[in-house]
Order: sequence, then structure tokens, then C-alpha cells
Amino acid sequence: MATATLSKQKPEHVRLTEQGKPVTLLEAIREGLWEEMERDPGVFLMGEDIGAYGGAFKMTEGMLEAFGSLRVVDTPISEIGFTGAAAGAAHMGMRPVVEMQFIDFIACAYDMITNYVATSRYRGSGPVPMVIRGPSGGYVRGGPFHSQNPEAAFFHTPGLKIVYPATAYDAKGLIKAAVRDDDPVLFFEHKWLYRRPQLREVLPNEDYVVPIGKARTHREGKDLTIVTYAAMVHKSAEAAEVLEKEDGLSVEIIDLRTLLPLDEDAIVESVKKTNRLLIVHEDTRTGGIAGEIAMRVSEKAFEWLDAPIQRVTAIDAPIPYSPPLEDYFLPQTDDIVKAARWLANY
Amino acid sequence: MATATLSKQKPEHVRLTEQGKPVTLLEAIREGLWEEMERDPGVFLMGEDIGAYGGAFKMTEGMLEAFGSLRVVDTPISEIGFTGAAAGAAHMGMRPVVEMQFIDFIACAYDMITNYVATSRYRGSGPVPMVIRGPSGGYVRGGPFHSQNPEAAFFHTPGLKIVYPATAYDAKGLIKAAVRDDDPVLFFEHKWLYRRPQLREVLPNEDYVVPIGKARTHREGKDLTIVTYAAMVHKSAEAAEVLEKEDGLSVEIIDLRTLLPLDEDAIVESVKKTNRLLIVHEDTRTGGIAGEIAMRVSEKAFEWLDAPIQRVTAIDAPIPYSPPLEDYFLPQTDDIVKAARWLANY
Amino acid sequence: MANRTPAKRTARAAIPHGLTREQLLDMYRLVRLTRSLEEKLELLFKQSKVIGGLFRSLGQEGESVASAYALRRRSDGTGDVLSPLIRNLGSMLTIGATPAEVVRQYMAKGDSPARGKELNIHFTDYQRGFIGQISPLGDLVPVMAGVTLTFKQRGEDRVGMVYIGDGATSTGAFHEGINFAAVKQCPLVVIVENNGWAYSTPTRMQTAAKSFADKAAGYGAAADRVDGNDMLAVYGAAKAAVDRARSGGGVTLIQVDTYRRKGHAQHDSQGYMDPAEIDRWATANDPVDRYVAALTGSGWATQKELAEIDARIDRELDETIAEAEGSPLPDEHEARTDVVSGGPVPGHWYRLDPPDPRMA
Amino acid sequence: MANRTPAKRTARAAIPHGLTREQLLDMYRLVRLTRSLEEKLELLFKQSKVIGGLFRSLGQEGESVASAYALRRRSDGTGDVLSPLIRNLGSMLTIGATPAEVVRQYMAKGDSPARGKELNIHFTDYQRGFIGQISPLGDLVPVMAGVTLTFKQRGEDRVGMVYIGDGATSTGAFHEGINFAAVKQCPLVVIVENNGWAYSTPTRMQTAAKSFADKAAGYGAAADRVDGNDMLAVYGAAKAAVDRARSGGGVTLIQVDTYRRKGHAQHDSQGYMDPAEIDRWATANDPVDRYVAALTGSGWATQKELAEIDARIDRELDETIAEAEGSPLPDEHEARTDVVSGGPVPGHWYRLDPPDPRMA
Ligand SMILES: Cc1ncc(C[n+]2csc(CCOP(=O)(O)OP(=O)(O)O)c2C)c(N)n1
Ligand SMILES: Cc1ncc(C[n+]2csc(CCOP(=O)(O)OP(=O)(O)O)c2C)c(N)n1
Ligand SMILES: [Mg+2]
Ligand SMILES: [Mg+2]
Repeated sequence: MATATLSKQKPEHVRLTEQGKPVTLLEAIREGLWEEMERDPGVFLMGEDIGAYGGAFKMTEGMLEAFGSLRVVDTPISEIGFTGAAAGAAHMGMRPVVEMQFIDFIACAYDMITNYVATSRYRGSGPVPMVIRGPSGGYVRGGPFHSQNPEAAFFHTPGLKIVYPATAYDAKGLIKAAVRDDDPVLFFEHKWLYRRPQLREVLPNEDYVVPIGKARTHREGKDLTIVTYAAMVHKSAEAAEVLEKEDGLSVEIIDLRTLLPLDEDAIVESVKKTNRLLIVHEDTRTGGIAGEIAMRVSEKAFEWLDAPIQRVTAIDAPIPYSPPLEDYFLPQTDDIVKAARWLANY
Repeated sequence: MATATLSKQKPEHVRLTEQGKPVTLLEAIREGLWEEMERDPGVFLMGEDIGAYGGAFKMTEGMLEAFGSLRVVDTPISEIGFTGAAAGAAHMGMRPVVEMQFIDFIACAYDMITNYVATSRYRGSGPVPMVIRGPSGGYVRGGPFHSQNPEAAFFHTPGLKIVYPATAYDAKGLIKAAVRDDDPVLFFEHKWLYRRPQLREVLPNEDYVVPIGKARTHREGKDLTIVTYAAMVHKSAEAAEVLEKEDGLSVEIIDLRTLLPLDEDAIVESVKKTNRLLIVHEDTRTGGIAGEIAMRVSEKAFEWLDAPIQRVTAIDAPIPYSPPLEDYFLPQTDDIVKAARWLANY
Repeated sequence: MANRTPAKRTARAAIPHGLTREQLLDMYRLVRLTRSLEEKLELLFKQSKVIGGLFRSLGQEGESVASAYALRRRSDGTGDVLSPLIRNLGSMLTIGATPAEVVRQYMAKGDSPARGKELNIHFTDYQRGFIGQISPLGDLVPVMAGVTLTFKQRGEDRVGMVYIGDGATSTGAFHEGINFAAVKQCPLVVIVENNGWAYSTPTRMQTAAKSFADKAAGYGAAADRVDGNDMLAVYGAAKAAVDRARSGGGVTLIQVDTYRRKGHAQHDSQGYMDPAEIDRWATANDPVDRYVAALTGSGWATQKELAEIDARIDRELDETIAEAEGSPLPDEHEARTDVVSGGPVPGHWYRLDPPDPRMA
Repeated sequence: MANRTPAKRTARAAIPHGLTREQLLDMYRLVRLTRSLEEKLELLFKQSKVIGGLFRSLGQEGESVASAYALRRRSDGTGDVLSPLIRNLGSMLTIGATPAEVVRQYMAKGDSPARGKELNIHFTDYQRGFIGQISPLGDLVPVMAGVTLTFKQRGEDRVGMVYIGDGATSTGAFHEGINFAAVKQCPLVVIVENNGWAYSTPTRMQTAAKSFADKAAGYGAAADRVDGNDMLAVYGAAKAAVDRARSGGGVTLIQVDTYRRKGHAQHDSQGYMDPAEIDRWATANDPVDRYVAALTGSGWATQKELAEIDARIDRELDETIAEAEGSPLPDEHEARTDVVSGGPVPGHWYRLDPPDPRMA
């Protein structure tokens, strides 16, 4: 493949970090993908409209020109097809990264991912190093099929890893780690964070990865632990500010970053320190991953709990479209404030 | 449809209850389906090989002859196709009951079920009264794709109901309730229980239903609560006998019967009585429904817990085929004994 | 491409396909209504009064209207049933959806058909016979297979019509649905709308098939292919397929060739498209222009009649929109209703005063 | 059905498709090995030494062997790659799987290729070039599309072959996979095995298509149809398709017509099949009998040569089975390995002595 030569010209919009400029979460992932494409000729991209168009969110803009159509592969509208094809390519030693145009459509490939991809190593058909990524989450008036958080649907499948970053630094380090990982990784990107100016940051110019499976303390505290991830990290941080100002509460925020495998140690350690746990996720309530977290804490830190574990989540419904409905449906900063306050006063 | 006339001749193998004979769990479901087919001409069956062949487990044996090919519809190998078709028929006022030849293949229809069927009422496209049923569970050397417990994959989807019976009486009453329910119901049938002689019982000869959403106390006790369902009800009962004999422990067993909606009140009430909770499910551990149960108990009965909630489950792996592997992978009676003992001594 | 209706100069040519002059004018009203409504929606979009994306069918309105016009359209739940795509506004209006409903949908109003829970033309009315699609493409093909299976089960002589884009023919749902319908001889008409593009993906990157009509044989379905911007040709093909379905002839797959002149949605700058190509379709092959030429050229209608129709549409739409703007957004607690039977789902315990987790 | 290889009486007819006499005998050995191995597996099944179901390909062995024989078969990971179905034991043996592996698989042994984690012929070796299917039908078509996409990406002149049953052509996975492969011009041969049945479902209830070959045009794939019980005809068709794929001609769909003489699996009493029909295929159209007739009738081999091959196979299989019976079942802790990279998953905390939930 005439890649090496092609990939010389790195377009301006991928050179922000090189120039010491701050990048958005979306730009950070784009840089990460670009660097992995340059580093390893086995890495390639597949998905709908990712070539000439650069993807629905322009994540892969400029990549077709740089890497050619053998490594930036536009596909028919076939989630089963290109997900399975990625697995086949991975069998042959490639490292495919496939894009779901919206992560909601990952449901179409549920059988291929859970039955074929996730079990391959166990069945003796070898590892399937591939990444499935796509825009996820709500707060954008996308309605029931352009706002989903799919983690709970796959959290239960042995053989998979699940990543859902909250910051530009983590997003770049984790997408690079995901591409290099020997297991299939579901990489969820919150579209409401993609271009948020507040999330812009200057990233290290040298190659780095963020380890999969390790949580991050987003904020240190001693009175209460909030375990959360993705967009909720930022709403929780807002809430923590309020709680500090208005209640003098010191809130610790654990950003899981990786959901599977769950960084149980980080959670347990923080709970043993604060003795109070609030779990916050944007996903719906029943069957959301808060349950597993609560179960693990009960198994490992029951004696340390001074109050019942509580959760702030979306309500148990499909995701409605109209602003008042979506705003009601989704967790808001004030919800976290109120729930944390209740816990602190317990 | 010339059904009324057709359905006159009820074959011998569906008349056991009429004759006061005991029936297996499989026969109970067959009788329930038959009675609903006779009661309501809108009820019809769809699936692979359910007609002339009577289904892979002979659940629908004799039904084609009795009800005709417009109501016992053999389908191509198309889980997306016939699941979607069932939804369309339901829109038109029918009450389809579709069979997954093995429940494992429900994964192929994941998008249709979670995105189309489950959201229809919410989207304003009306209720979708349909039942998706099929043989589930392990202990039969079926390997990774003929042994699955799919509840956790759908437990997280608002709009669905999930039923997983443990006894012949409940199986018949619940399949009838499921057919009459106005919401889509996933009805899981444990194939290891299908023909178990120990489960044979004589059923009431008159029409009855078992309400969806209500748990059942399988065994009364005061020292410890086991919350479980399906095949694990029987392994838990065996364990309870041992614990009573060897440890003098009085174990209460709650058979959930319905997983969604979860009968939180029944769980909480029992925990408030025994102050100790062991959750037992055959499904794999991480992301299994034990988490949600633990979360609910933490929310509603934290102060009543004298010991950490614990669980007995399968390990986090695909389901292996070879006997020593499957036996290791799955929860066994002795596991429940040991875990309960640990909890009781806590 | 099938050749276009020649603009005859004769006084009054015979009207094809057993249509009446009133029906011809009715079809004109519908296609004009479709275009005008979209144009006004685009204005509302630019005024940020539309919530979410806006999807234009500019250049495709003809086949939407003409195909749906071939159905038995009733409002009492006894007629035929169709399931449209996001670009089938014309089909929706033809089968009986109203501009007032559509405008309210796009504005996410509480009194919109989907009550603010679903967007754009994703809404349903079984009485008038339309079933809203969902975003995952292809899913409505199996669903319509089931709808038409039930027509058979009940011995009703009703017909179903489902639309599928060139892109969505690549989905497993399309395949399983049409194969199911064909093997069960369901009374279903499948309209493959080949508008040249699936978002930015040209047809040649979607499939290597020479035509979409070539897919029919693989299902044992009847096949047809028609110039999608010739409304009368589309009506003729659709009518033949609908009649076949109604008389027990099973599934027909009709490929309608048209062109998506706008982007996938408003945000799409169409950089991947050739402006000259768009221009060619706009100037030489616009379905409304061609229909007007046919109507007037064949002496079936006068410019004056058509102008009056245009004026009325314009007036009525402005009223409709003014009204719609006045109606309220839904009450937030509506988010909890209609998830399952038997009452709303629980709300947020921390929003209670005082907060109470036992209420969760 | 294509007409059968005439049993010429001439001394030695020319061998078709550029095959050598050695290759003809090798194909004979493989088809005989397939049948004998299945017969012995059936005995083991009746002795309850097989764990789980047993699936026979009786009457179909010819097309399995002959199609796979057209591939470039290597053992160093540089050859062609195939993905078989549960009834393609012949293809597996042809591409390089051994009877010892197959017997151990069926007995769930610890030293079987899948180490007791997966059953029957669901196992993989990338060196020899076969990828085990999984139960959900159709999934391997997209997977093989990806395998062959990579051959293109790397500029390797390797080819992929994937088998799909008449029944599994109804799955969305088949559709999405073959469409993907065709539009990307992947070097893939798709063998549609029409054995008349999908479990108890006859082909006419699976699809209304006149033939499975008719599906090819819908994907822009080349099509062929061949008498599946004529091994040389199958080889010829497969070889032509493999050559086309290797030379950049993209996807070919080959319908091979055969017949499943046994039930779906051992437990299936075949009540839905017509015994006379089974008998007709057994007596007049058995692939092995026909191949023997062709070999001897054309003077390519003598009965004696074939008898020697049979004897050797029988002897070797008995040794293989005796050995396999001796090997142990897997250690239970193997259940925890190879779920993800980096070590086994946690075991059961209550099985520790003493039980310790912190170890969960
Ligand atoms: C299963 C699925 N995958 C991807 C998408 C994202 N998507 C929405 S519309 C579209 C293009 C559809 O093209 P086509 O079917 O030709 O319809 P058109 O927009 O041209 O009317 C895509 C890829 C989707 N909605 N569903
Ligand atoms: C997606 C899916 N649905 C259902 C099944 C159950 N099943 C296993 S084999 C089979 C019949 C397959 O028929 P065919 O494809 O013709 O292959 P054959 O057995 O004739 O070789 C069925 C329905 C399955 N394995 N996968
Ligand atoms: Mg299109
Ligand atoms: Mg078959």
C-alpha cells in the first residue's frame, strides 16, 4: 500500500497539538486515530461516509486523502457487514477501527459483536483486536435513536472492553490504547462533549497512551464519592463546586474512563475514604451499570458505608426528543447536588 | 380463518391437564399456548420449524394441524424478519407469539426488539402486544450458542417485560398472562427444566393466569433470603434443605418469576425480615441482574442489612461446552450452600 | 431512464391509467403542497424554529406522491397502509397526514402526533394508514411484511407499501423482510427509491448490482423500474403493483430512479456532489415542472387553475404555521408516560421536596 | 440438474479441469474419509461417546471435498482460507483438518483444537486456512468478506471461500456480507449449499426465488449453478470461481444442488421427509458412488486401488479413535482462560477454602 508516502501531508486540522494549540475532545480522538494510522500500517478505518465526507461528525476528515481507500474504507449501510468484516480483517492481523455513524446503530450488530467477536478468543479462533467507536449520548435533541448510551447492552459480555472518556487528554490516550489493545474495544464518544470549548486543552506533543482499565480521580475529596464517567463527569464537577460553596462539602469524583474491565480498586478505595457513594450515569436507571458498581462495593466495602449507595440517572424510558422532555429525562447538575446533599446529611 | 372448526380436535399430548395427569414445564407451556390460541383468534405463532416439525423442542407439536398455517406460521431463518413481522401484525391487532429456536439467536433481532418494538408505545405508534419465547439456559452441554441466559441484554430496555418461570404452574399461568399482556413480553424457558420429572405437577383444569410482575415465595424462612429465578430456584431449594439439615438455617427463597418489572416490594420485604441477602443467577456475573437487585435493596432497605449482599453466579466467560468446563462455569447447589453459610455466619 | 411524458400540443389528450382530471389536479395539489411545505419548513429551520435536523426531498416529491396515490386511501382503518422514509413527506400527505401535524412535529410541540417524543415525520396513524419509520434503516420492511401478513390472515383485500432507500437496501432488515413477505406471498409493494445517494455515498459504492430491480429475482418478487420524476409513470407502475398485490400476486419491488438535489440534511454542504449534475436535474428533470408540462401540455389543466391551487396552498400553509407556532411544548412530565401499560414510570427522587430515594 | 459425468467405457478418458490422476485419487480418499469418519462418529454417538449433537453430511460429502479442493491449500498461513458449515466436514479435511482433531472435538476432549470450549467442527487454524463457524447462521459471510478484504489491502493473491446453506441465505448477515464483498470486489467464493432442507423447512418455504443463483445479480456477483453430487462438475465450477477471484474478478455465488439424506442432526427422525425421495437420492445419486463410477468408468482408477484406499482409511480411523478416546477431558480451570488478554478471569469465591468474597 502506498500509504507511507500518502500519509506525509498531515492537514492543518490534525496538527493542532504539534503547534501547541488546544484541541477539543473530537480533535483529540482524530489526532489519536491519525497517529495510530501512521504508526502501524495494519490499522485501518471502516464505516459509512467516513471517506470523502469525513464522517457525520467529520472525525475522519482528510484521512482518505492521506491514507487512501484501502485504509479508509467507506461501507454500504451494513452494520452487521462491516463489523463482521472488521473481525475477519483482525483475524488476518489487521487492526480495524469501525465507526458507527451514531452509536445507536450498534444494536444492528449486536449478534456479531456479542456472539462472534467477543467469544473468538475463547473459542480458539484467536484474539480480535478491533475498535468499534461512535458518537453517543444525549443533550442534543437527537430523539430516541441519536442519543443513546449503549454501555449497559455490552457491559454484560465477557470478552469485550468498554471505554467512555470525559476529557480530550483521556480521549486521545485511550483511543490509541484501544487501537493497540489485543481485545475488541467498544469506544464511546459523547457527542455533547465533542466540541465543547470548555474541554479544549493543550495535549503533550509526544506519543502517549492512557491505560485501559484504570479510573482517574477527577477531583479529590473526603466527604462523599461520586463514581461517574463521560459527560456526567462534568455535570458532577459543576455540582461539586456548588456543594463546596453552599454546603462546604468536599466531594471526590472518580471518572471511570474504562467501564469494562471496571476499576473496582479505585472505587473501593475512594469509598473506604469517604464512606458515602453516589453513582451518576446518563444512561437509564434499571439495569444501568450503577447496579454492578453497587454490588461490587457491597462485596468489597460494605462495612465502610455510612449511608445507602444512591444513584442519579436518566429515567426508565426511551430518550424523548422535545426539549422539556429530554431535559426532564436526563440527569442535570442540580439533581446531583440534591442527591449528594441528601447523602451527606444521611 | 377456518380455525374454530380446525381447533376442535385437541390431541392427546395437550389433554393431560384435562385428564388430571401431571405435566412437565414444557407441557404446561404447550397447554397454555393451545388454550390462548383457542380463546383468541388473534393469537398466532411464528418461528422456524414450528409447523410440521412442531419446533426443535416439540413445543408446538400438533398445532399446525389444529390451527392451520395462517396461525402456525413457519418462517425462513430470519430473526429480524419474523420479529419485525410480529410487530407489524401486533400493530394490526393480532397477538403474535414468536419462537426463537434457541433463545441465543434473539441477539440477531436485538435492534428490532430494543429500538422498534420496545419504543413503539412511547413513539406514539401504539402498544405492541407480542411474546418472544424460546429455550434458554445451560446444564445441557450446548456450548456457547445453545446455553445462553439473555435476560441481562434486555433488562435494561424500558418498554419490555421479561418473564422466566421455574415451575409448571407458573409457566402455564405466565405464558397465558404474557399472551394477554398489552406490552411486548420476553418469555424465557429453561430447557433443563423442560422435561424434568421432578417438576411434573397436576395443574388446575380451569383457565388461570399468573400475574406478570409478582414474585413468589418458593420457601419461607427467617435467617436468610435467597432471591433467584428459573433453574436456580431448584438448586437454591436443594441448598436450603442442606442448610436446614446441616446448619439448622431457615432460608427464604424468593422466585422472581418476572424479572422486568422487578418485584422490588417482595425482595425488600423479605430482606427486612431476614436481614441477609444472597442473589443467585445462572447468568454471568458482571452486569447480571444481581447488580440491580443489590442497588434496589441498598436504596430501600440499607438499614436492615446485617451483612453484605452476596451473589452466586456463573463466571465471566462465554459458556464452555465440555462437561468439566460447563460444570465449573455454572453455579452448583454446593456453591449456594457455601455462600449462604458464609452469609449466615457473617 | 424511461422517456418523459411528451408535452403534447393537442387540445386534450386521453388521461392514462384510468385517472380522472380531478385526480390529476389532486396529485398536483399534493406535490405542490409537499414542496411548498418543505420550503416553509426550511425558512422555519433558518429561524431556528425547527428543533433537530430538517430533511428535504427536493426533486423526489413526485414519486412520493404518485406512488402513495395508487393506494386505497381511507381514514377509518380499512384502507391500505404505507410506511414512509424521512424523505417521503409527499407520501405522508397523500395518505392523509396534515401539514399541521408535520409542522408541529418539526417544532417538537406537545400537540404534535408524537407528543414531542419522536421527531420529524416519524409518526403513525393506523386509521389513515401510515406507520412512522424509526431511524435504524430497513426495520420497517419486516414490520410491513407483518402488517400485510395479517391482511392475508384476515382475508382482507388491503395492501401495504414500504419505501426503502438505495442505501438501506444494504441492510439485513430489508433482506429478511422482503424475503419473508415474498415467500409468504404478502400483498406488499416495496418502493426502492434510488436517488443516487445514501448520505454522501454514491450508489456504485452501495452495491455492485446493475440495478436495484435486479434484487427482486433473488426473492421471487415481481420487478419494475420507472423514471421517478415522471409522476404519471410512477403512478402507473405503483398502481399495477398495488393491483397485483391486492389480487393475490404477492410482492413487487419497484425501483424508482430520482435524484436528491439537496444534502442529506440541512447541515450537509454537499461538497461530494457535482453542482453541474444537481443543476441538470433541477433544470431538465424536476418532477413538478414535468408534471405541470404534462398537465398543461396535454390540456388536462390550465396555468390559471394551477396558480389558484398554488395560492391556496400558500395561504393555508401560512395559517397552519402561525397556528403551530402558538402551540406549547409538552409538559416535562409527559417524558414519563406511555413507556408501558399501566401508568407513568417513576420520576427522579432527588427532584422531590424533600428528596426521597424510597420514591425512586 | 446438470447432467452427470457419463461413465465412459473407453480405456482412459482425458481428465477434465487440468486435474492429475493423483489428484483424482486424492479427492477420492478425502470423500471416502469424510463418509467413513462420519459413520464411525455415528457409532461413537450411539455409544454415548460423542457429547452433544452429531451432524451428518451423508449425500453431500462430494461437493464439500470438490469445492475445497479448488483452493490453494497450504499449511504455512499463505494459502487460501475457507469457512465451513457444520455439514462441511469434507471441506475441513480437504483444507487440512485431521480426523484426530475432529474426533477429539466431538468428544469434548481437553486436547481438541477448541480445548473443549466449542463443539463439533467449530474450530480454526489460520495456518492451514480454515475459520470455524459459530452457530448463529450467516455470520461468517461478513467475516470472510473481511478476510478477503485484507487479501486485497495487502495485495496478496489469496482467495476466500465461504459456505452458506439454503436456509441461511435468509439471514441479514448473509445479505450484508455478500453485498459488502461484492461492492469491494473481494476475492470471495460463496457456495450456496442447496440440500433441499433447513432443518425441517423445505426450500420452497425458505424463499420464493426460482434459484439461489438468482440472488447473485442482486449483488452484482458472478453466478453459477452445478450438480452438487457430481464432484468433477463441482470442482470445475469452484476452480473457475477461485481463478476469477484470484485474478481480480471479485465475488462468485455458486449454487450447488444436493440433498441432505439424514436428519438435521441425530435426534431428528425426519418424519417430514419422503422416504422414497431419500431413497432415490441414495440409490441413483450418491456423490461417492457417482465419483467411483466416473473414476473406474473412465479408466482413471481401478476398483482395487480404491479398495486399498478404503482399507487404509478404515485402519487409520480406528487407530485415531482409539487414541482420542484415551485423551482426557479438559481441566475445569480451563473454563477461566482465554476470555480476554492478560490471564484467567476470576473463579468462584465460595469455592475457596475458606470462602472469601473479596476474592470474587
Ligand atoms: C442501520 C442504520 N445505519 C446508519 C444510519 C445513518 N443514516 C441515516 S440516513 C442514511 C443514508 C440513507 O440513504 P438512503 O437509504 O439511500 O436514503 P436517502 O437518505 O437517500 O433517502 C444513513 C447512513 C441509519 N439511520 N440506520
Ligand atoms: C440465526 C440462526 N437462527 C436459527 C438457527 C437454528 N438452526 C441451526 S441449523 C438450522 C437450519 C440450517 O439450514 P441450512 O442453512 O439450509 O443448512 P443445512 O443444515 O441444510 O446444512 C437452523 C434453523 C441458527 N443456528 N442461527
Ligand atoms: Mg438514497
Ligand atoms: Mg439446507
